[in-house]
Amino acid sequence: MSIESNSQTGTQAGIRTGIQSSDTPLGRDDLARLVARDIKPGSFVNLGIGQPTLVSNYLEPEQNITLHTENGMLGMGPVATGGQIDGDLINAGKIPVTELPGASYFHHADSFAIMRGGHLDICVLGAFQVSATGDLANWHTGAPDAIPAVGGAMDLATGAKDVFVMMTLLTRDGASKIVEACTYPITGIGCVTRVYTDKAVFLTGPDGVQVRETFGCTLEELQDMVPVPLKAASADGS
Amino acid sequence: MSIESNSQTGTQAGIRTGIQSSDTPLGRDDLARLVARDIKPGSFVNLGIGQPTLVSNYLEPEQNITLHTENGMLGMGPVATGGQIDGDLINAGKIPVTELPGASYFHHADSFAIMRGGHLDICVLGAFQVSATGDLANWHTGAPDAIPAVGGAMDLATGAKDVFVMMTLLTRDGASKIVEACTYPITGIGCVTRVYTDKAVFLTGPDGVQVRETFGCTLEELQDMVPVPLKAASADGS
Amino acid sequence: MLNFLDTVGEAVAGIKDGSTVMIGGFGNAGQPFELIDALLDGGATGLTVVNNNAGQGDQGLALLIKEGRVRKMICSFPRQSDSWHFDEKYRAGQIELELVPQGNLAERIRAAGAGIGGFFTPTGYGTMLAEGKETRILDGRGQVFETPIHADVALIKALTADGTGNLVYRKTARNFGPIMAAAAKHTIAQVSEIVPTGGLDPENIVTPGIYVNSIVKVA
Amino acid sequence: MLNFLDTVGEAVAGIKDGSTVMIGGFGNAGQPFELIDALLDGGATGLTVVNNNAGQGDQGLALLIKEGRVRKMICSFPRQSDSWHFDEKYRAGQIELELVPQGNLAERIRAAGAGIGGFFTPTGYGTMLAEGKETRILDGRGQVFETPIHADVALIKALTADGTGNLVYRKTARNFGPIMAAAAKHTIAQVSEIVPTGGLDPENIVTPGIYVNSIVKVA
Repeated sequence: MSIESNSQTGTQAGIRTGIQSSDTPLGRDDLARLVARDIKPGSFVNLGIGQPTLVSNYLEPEQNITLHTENGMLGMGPVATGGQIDGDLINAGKIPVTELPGASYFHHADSFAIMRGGHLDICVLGAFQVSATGDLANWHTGAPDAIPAVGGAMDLATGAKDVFVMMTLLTRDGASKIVEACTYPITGIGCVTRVYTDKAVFLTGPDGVQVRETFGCTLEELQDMVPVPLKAASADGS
Repeated sequence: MSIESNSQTGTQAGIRTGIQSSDTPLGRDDLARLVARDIKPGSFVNLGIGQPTLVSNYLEPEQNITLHTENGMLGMGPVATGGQIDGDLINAGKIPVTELPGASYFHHADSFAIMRGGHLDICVLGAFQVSATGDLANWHTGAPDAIPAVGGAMDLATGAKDVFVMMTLLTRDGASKIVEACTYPITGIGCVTRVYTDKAVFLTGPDGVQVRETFGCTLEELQDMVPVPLKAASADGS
Repeated sequence: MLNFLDTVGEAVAGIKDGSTVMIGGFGNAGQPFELIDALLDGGATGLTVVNNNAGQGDQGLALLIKEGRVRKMICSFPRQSDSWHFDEKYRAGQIELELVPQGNLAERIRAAGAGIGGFFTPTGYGTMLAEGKETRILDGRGQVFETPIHADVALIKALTADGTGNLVYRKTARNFGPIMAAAAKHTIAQVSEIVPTGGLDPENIVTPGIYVNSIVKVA
Repeated sequence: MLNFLDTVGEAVAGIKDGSTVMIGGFGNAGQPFELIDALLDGGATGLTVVNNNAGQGDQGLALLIKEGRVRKMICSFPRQSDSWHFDEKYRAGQIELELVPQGNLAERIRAAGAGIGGFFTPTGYGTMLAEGKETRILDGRGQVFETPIHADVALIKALTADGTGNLVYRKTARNFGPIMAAAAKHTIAQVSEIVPTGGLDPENIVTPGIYVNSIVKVA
């Protein structure tokens, strides 16, 4: 089932049943497709390493989205293949990528100035946990034997106008990754504005957690999984 | 009498009579020639507005000096004339100039980073006063009705490895511009390393004022004009 | 979103009374005269203007000041032989002046675009222009705390824009353009030429299109 | 003074034990492998190395770490799937780590080159990496005080140099090169090509020659 049909059903389902827009949890690709669809045309976007990079597969040319990669480029194109591969043209995950018309290159301080200066519209990141007030934990498990590595995570978390998180709602042990307060070391305070999970889309912020839509569960079933108070988002809460 | 002959005489005179290297005070052009001669080959130099710009007329190609202009260029060439004049290519005094091979352009923040970051070897500035410890006053008379304007003066004063001042030693009223402490508002603290005047070359710094050479006066006669203790510079004090 | 506009009048139409407006240029080089003229025609007043100077002769920023549209100037070098309109307003107490050393002006504008909350600089330490400001010794030198200068609008002049708003400049006319473009909420660039996307080498872009909102070609 | 050298060995010959060495590159892009190999051959030890990462696989910086030449790493992302040499030294307590968010690393390097004594940044506020650091609220946001990172030497890789030491880079291999060149007392650039002075367009210079001390062409 494609997200297009999901989202059409979703709109109707939203009218019929509230906020349940799919009968089943979303897979990673369907979730990436949903995030891609939600990005406003003309936006400047940074996609974090891992699951968020899938979003680029579903951006439509007519959306006119410009991708930023923090190692020094705007106008990043798809992953390079075959003869396109060039060791001097990589993304933040160190994967060879391509250059689109209108691209530009700049050094690292200028690149992070774009982020820290609030010029990116959206940054999409993975996460270990997100708190009810939008704190993000995604860089460090805090395990005593772990070697810490932060990269650009904190810069991305604090810099973009909107920070979208993509993650499964539950850990392998069934614990909610949306939490009252992060137990992992945090990446940024109150920075997450939206959380895309396999089971629901959440809006986070100072007013608490709202649910925009659910996938394969009702709001009540979702509330049983998540240890913070949830409420349905208002109709214009997208 | 050209400075070349002066300076040759000076060397001999230095042996004969101490530090008197010319029988007469130096004119502005002779002084500019002397400053130019003292700039080490390969240096990066900023010449302030006014008298210091004369120095560029006496730099020899084999010195390989690169001129910086704080409005955004390295590799500035001579003043533009006739068909060379281009309103987009001006120096800090807003005079049309030319571009030499190897030039580069950059924006204002990058340009002042070159200065503030200590990358210029020498900056040559005019002055109202220089104190015994190298404080510089050159931006503001402090008169109650004066409209203050500072431009890049403070950045130049604090940024270059060496700050050379070019000025007449005495005001029109006969007062020394080398003073115990500046009475004009200062531009920078302890920044001046050398003062070129019509009557003498002074080395300034935390250890007080040394005289490298005199023009048309003895050290004793000079001391009568200057209200701070002077001593002859050591032979390697150039 | 990026807009390509047909006239300078449309480009500046959204500038409100009381705005902080950065204007590019050092002297006349890089000064966006046509955009300034349009701002004059548009009637916005009570402006705070950020520029290195305070207008020269009887054109551009000088006219904006003459017409009483500028409440406050933030600049490094207001006094020039031909800055008579500023001089008159200043002596009459009709314009406020925040005098900033040129490099601090540039760095404060850069800080605004780069999201830096403030920084310490040796420039100005111990001088009148640091009076009342926080200081500390860092790297063995006295330094002054300076804060970013943000703006509602930047008016800049570039040489060429491409279809995505990337800009390149010409010689020393580059000066404040790139840092003002990044520091303002809304950046309006007048350019001599517009080329299709892909018409500028990605290695040579000086201002990426992310910093540009409106572009108007001026003959 | 600018020197053109024939071999990477000559280029790194002056690097002393205990130096702070910035090494350009993000991953392998822009990493000056030949200069690092020469540093390895040259024997300098007790180094503090500034790089985004802490070496990958069995080459370049990873080997320098393996051989015990690096006393301390200042970097943002030491842990990678193939960073086994760093991992081993770190777990054995044989290397010190200063972990810096990547943007703060870049801005601190930039600050060193630009003569900024310190700055406030929102990045890292409220996190482990700001523990013990001065903070304040600026522009309505919590911000952390960060200080410049200076270096004795920078080893960088560029595409082309001209006879005055001006440099241009290639695509995302530019990354840390320009800011490290400005932050180090002595900058050594390996390039693929050297062209006569005048062979690079003054509008397109990324690193002006004032920041470059030694250039060596690497085939």
